[in-house]
Amino acid sequence: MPEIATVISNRPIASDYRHLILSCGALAASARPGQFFQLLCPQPVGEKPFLRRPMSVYAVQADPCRIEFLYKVTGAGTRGLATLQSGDTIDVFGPLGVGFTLDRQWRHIVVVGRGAGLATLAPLARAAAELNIRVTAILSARRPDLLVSVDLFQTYGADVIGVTDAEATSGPANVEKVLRALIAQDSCDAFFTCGSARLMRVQQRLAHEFGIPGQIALEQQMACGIGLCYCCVRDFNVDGEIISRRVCWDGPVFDLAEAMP
Amino acid sequence: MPEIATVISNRPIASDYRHLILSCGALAASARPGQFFQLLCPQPVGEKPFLRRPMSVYAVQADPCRIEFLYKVTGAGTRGLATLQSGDTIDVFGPLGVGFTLDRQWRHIVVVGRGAGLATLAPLARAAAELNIRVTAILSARRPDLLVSVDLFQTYGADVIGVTDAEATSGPANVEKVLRALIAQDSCDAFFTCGSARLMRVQQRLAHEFGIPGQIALEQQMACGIGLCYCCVRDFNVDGEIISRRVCWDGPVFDLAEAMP
Amino acid sequence: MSVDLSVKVGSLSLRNPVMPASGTFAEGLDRVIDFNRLGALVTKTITRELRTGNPLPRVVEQPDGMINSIGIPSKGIDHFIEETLPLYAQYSTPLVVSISAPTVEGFAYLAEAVSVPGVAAIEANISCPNIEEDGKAFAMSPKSAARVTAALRRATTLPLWAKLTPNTGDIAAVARASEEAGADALVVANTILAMAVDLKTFRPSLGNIMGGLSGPAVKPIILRQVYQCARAARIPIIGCGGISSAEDAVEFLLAGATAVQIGTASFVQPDALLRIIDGLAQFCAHRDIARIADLSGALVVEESDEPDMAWTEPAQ
Amino acid sequence: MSVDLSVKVGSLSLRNPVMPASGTFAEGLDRVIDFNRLGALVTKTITRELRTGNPLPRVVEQPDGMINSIGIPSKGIDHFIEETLPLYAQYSTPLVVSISAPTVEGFAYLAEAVSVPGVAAIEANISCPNIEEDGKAFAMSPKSAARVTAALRRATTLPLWAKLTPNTGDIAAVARASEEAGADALVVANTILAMAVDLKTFRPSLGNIMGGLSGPAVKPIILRQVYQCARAARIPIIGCGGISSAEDAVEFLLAGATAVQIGTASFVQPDALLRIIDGLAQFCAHRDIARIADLSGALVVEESDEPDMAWTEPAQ
Ligand SMILES: Cc1cc2nc3c(=O)[nH]c(=O)nc-3n(C[C@H](O)[C@H](O)[C@H](O)COP(=O)(O)OP(=O)(O)OC[C@H]3O[C@@H](n4cnc5c(N)ncnc54)[C@H](O)[C@@H]3O)c2cc1C
Ligand SMILES: Cc1cc2nc3c(=O)[nH]c(=O)nc-3n(C[C@H](O)[C@H](O)[C@H](O)COP(=O)(O)OP(=O)(O)OC[C@H]3O[C@@H](n4cnc5c(N)ncnc54)[C@H](O)[C@@H]3O)c2cc1C
Ligand SMILES: Cc1cc2nc3c(=O)[nH]c(=O)nc-3n(C[C@H](O)[C@H](O)[C@H](O)COP(=O)(O)O)c2cc1C
Ligand SMILES: Cc1cc2nc3c(=O)[nH]c(=O)nc-3n(C[C@H](O)[C@H](O)[C@H](O)COP(=O)(O)O)c2cc1C
Ligand code: FES
Ligand code: FES
Repeated sequence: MPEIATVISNRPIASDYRHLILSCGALAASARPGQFFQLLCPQPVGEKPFLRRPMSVYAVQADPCRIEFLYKVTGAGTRGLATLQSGDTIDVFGPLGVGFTLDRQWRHIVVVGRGAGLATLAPLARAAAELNIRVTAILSARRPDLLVSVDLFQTYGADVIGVTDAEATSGPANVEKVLRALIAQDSCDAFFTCGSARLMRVQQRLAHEFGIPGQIALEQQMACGIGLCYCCVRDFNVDGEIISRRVCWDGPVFDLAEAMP
Repeated sequence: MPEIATVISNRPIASDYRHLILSCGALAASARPGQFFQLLCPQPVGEKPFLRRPMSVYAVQADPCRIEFLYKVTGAGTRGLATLQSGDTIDVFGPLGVGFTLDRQWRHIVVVGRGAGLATLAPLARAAAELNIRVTAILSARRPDLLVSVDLFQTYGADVIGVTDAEATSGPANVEKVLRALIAQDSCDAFFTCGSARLMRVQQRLAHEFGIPGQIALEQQMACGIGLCYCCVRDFNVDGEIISRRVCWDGPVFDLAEAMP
Repeated sequence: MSVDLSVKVGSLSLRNPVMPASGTFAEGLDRVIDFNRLGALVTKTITRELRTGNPLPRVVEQPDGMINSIGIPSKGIDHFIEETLPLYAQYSTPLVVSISAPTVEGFAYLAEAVSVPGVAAIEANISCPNIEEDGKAFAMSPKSAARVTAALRRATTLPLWAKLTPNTGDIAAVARASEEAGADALVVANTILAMAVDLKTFRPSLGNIMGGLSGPAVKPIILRQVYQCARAARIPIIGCGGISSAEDAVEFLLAGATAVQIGTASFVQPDALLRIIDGLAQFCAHRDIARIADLSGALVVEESDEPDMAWTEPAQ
Repeated sequence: MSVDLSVKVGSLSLRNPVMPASGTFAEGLDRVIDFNRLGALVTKTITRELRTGNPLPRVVEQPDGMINSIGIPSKGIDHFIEETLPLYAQYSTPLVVSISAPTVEGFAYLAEAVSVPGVAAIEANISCPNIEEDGKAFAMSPKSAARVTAALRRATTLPLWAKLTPNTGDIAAVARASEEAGADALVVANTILAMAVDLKTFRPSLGNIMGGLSGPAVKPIILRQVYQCARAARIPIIGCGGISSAEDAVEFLLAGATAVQIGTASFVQPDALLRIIDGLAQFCAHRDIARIADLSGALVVEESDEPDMAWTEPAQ
């Protein structure tokens, strides 16, 4: 059910990124990593974001209940979000969709994310820590200052490897080298990824080569967010057959092997 | 030309009435009594006043340039105006239309207004004072606390006679008695009126009976405010012929004798 | 004051006049609202065959609405009968099944196929292209609307609703033709054909170039069409287009609708249907209106209000 | 970078593609903007006879536009020729005169009457009721649009623009018919028939019950019609409907318009015409587009983007 949450803070953290913390009800605060909310964004001056905007949960907290988002200001909706001040209210609808799943058997997972995708992956670090699963996070961005969720990963004990365009370390070749090293030292029971089709392909190849399972959080424009409208479909390759699925309802987290760019 | 003015203050003054003071340019501050502005109202929550709203000038001041409005909160547009806080900006377009004219020969005029119409008539008191014309103002409202511009009339030396529904003094019969008394004592060289069709008819009758000139400020819904759209027309009786005129362009101030309810 | 919200759409009694619009409703909404509170349930349009729908992007936002070119992805009639229909058995609310086909024969086939227990009425989405008429939608002309409606009428004994397109030049004539051919009610209307251009790429914003506009932006246009249809036809009208509040719904009822469908509003506010039902009850209660059915067609129109045909009597 | 904003609408050269829409422009606007900066000036529609226009209220606001039922108050053709026309002699900007009549003969008479020095082009507002066709607007059908356009063509040698109605079911066919009958350009389009209800009184919000919707709400619909007409006809299209920014205007140009008209936006922002002209120059300058004429029809449409006619090849 949609609920009216109250803004605790909404601070800029890097370039166009902001960190929004809301006081909310128990249902919202029960969101699992990979799930998302549909946010009814305030209207920035002269613009009218009509539809809700999907945002992954970045962190949750119980008692008092809190839900956090980390977002990049890109268009009308996120510009509207950026106007929120503490004490303001916002209509949030969630948690929605199917999040990540962690297998208790795993000892070490590898998380590969880029851009705003880092926000989606961050809460995995905490969930993994709770199951005593070690996390290596390969975080990619244009510049080092855009590696936005490094802190949160580190808080939960993840090993963070930052790669950036500016340092010429973010290319698929280098990331593949890093991943192969992790696989070689038996530190990769599963892949988790979000935010880059190029990096997805690298992992799909390695996952296939080494028989490693994987999950990917996908983005797609949404209208309803709850499976009604079929505007958020993507194609998946299921054993050679192309199947269309709704990102909001069947995902946003999908089997890495079946994802298509 | 439209200009961006800055809010100095926007205080509630009585029940649904508010007094808005703006810092503006010299053109806006040159507005004459009876002229109006088209205000681009901010959007109150959940509503979108699309068209500008016409508002009479309530007072002006030069050096620093100020323009003032006195408005009643009735719908989306005025609810939007009510959200303005000092320091905010608002897009104002004016002065527009034909205002009141004062004849230097007159020694004593009578002003009869009701409701928000009082705001329209108030600046006449100052203009009359500058020409040494005495003013008797018969101000009508539902309740005494809604007699909103009494102060401004009195500041400029007008004799104010308040009549209200609550006191059962505002009926046409009583107002006619008061007017006849003023005419009898030769204190009515011209009528000025705004805001009540019933009171208009009383004055039209007396104006005709005693050959007294008169002017009336009329309201009509507007879109453009500058004579383009013909949505603000009203009928006028010009020597027995019914003529349609644009309130924004040919008025809003018209010859009392020709006005029709 | 307790308000009687029930209405009758032909022979079908609804507990209130509020239902979802086809294509904006699915089983998953039951996580948000109680289906047993709705006037009716309306399925996404189903087709005989499997269909994948249109290329992406399928939606572009507008300041007061959205344009969609979802198309009609469908798992086909068999999947519907076997998998989807049983899911609705648990609700007491009448289920309306929306169907569509590119030929008269295809429509009739589907109508017969969905005339099974558990289906309370058929909504024929005749706003889709008719391949026998050069791809023009059936509801674009009175003639083809009548032809398909008559075939549907023969194919089923269930209440038959015809969903009209707002893109025709004479919706009143289409309404009349559908009534005469046997429709029990009219849904007025579907989305309005529209377009947007992406100024970053100089391409159409939708993969399909054009799509259907819905949401508040279309309300004044569809309201006019409801008024025209209600005057042209005697069968009940179900208003659909841009309704997002109880007040909007009342405008439609006054203009002549018996019930309303809510589409895009549910995307913005997932519990919009319930808010509108509650709002209607309040609206009536505040005004001492005992039965919501009394609002239908209660618009006060005076002689002098009749549309100006001054052209026919030019002034001298 | 200096951008060449000039465009040609048939034989008529305009200094830029931006002009007012008929009925939203009059002499008084010269207090706000310099008429010599505009692409063209377009008068309110004039008629042969004196007309008073429609009953009040004539306007009702919508969240993203307005509905008007002004009608066509007119002081008649003689007043126009004697009083209004001379006022425009002082401007270097081409004057387009909008005319309307309820009969083919009446249209032809007016076209001849306004074919005088000082008039650069005639805009025939054929969106008005045709009394010879049961009150349906001429531009509702290709046939009557062609008939009146042909008569107009015979009556004048001035450039002839036909202003179409968006309320027809097949605007592309009407565009083609008008072109074949001799129109030099098409104005796409007039207002969309709409309605609103006043919930305080349960009456229609307009004295005339129905009126024409304009403003941002209609933009996606009219943009689609501009695209359809530009593909159907070879003569220039002048886009008109809901444009309130330079970006909106660019969408229309890309979709195939050669020029644009601005109506309702001038009510909200009286200097909208100038803001849009300046905005267009900036838009082009930022993207190194040397001539605005190059934007016309420059929409990138790939094969796979063609409207889906999947219905014609049903999946198995
Ligand atoms: C499941 C999911 C989770 C997401 N989580 C995050 C997150 O945690 N942090 C973050 O910064 N961003 C996230 N995004 C992307 C975010 O939804 C978009 O950045 C946002 O919708 C842009 O809206 P806008 O109005 O600012 O931009 P505009 O470009 O003006 O948006 C126009 C339309 O496109 C849609 N849109 C634009 N970009 C995207 C996108 N990348 N994905 C989906 N729809 C888009 C908008 O929702 C809107 O409908 C997520 C997207 C999805 C689908
Ligand atoms: C020349 C002129 C001067 C005015 N001066 C004043 C003034 O000094 N103080 C004041 O309180 N009011 C004044 N008014 C009335 C004021 O314009 C309306 O109260 C205001 O437009 C209401 O807008 P809304 O959105 O709050 O109400 P809504 O009822 O929501 O407005 C809906 C539409 O109706 C129009 N409308 C509603 N009431 C009126 C009205 N009385 N006159 C004209 N249009 C109306 C609105 O402009 C809008 O287009 C004046 C009107 C005119 C024509
Ligand atoms: C995403 C989407 C999908 C739709 N799919 C269908 C459909 O399958 N069949 C149909 O008859 N109408 C369909 N419609 C049209 C709606 O049922 C409705 O007629 C239209 O959206 C107008 O109502 P609204 O403004 O309340 O949304 C769809 C509309 C939307 C927005
Ligand atoms: C108040 C008003 C009066 C109009 N009068 C006329 C008219 O006399 N003749 C005409 O052809 N169109 C008339 N129109 C239609 C406009 O010219 C234009 O086609 C329409 O408003 C759409 O453009 P917009 O959205 O930019 O306003 C009028 C529109 C408005 C709003
Ligand atoms: S956003 Fe509507 S189905 Fe996914
Ligand atoms: S408001 Fe447009 S003519 Fe007066």
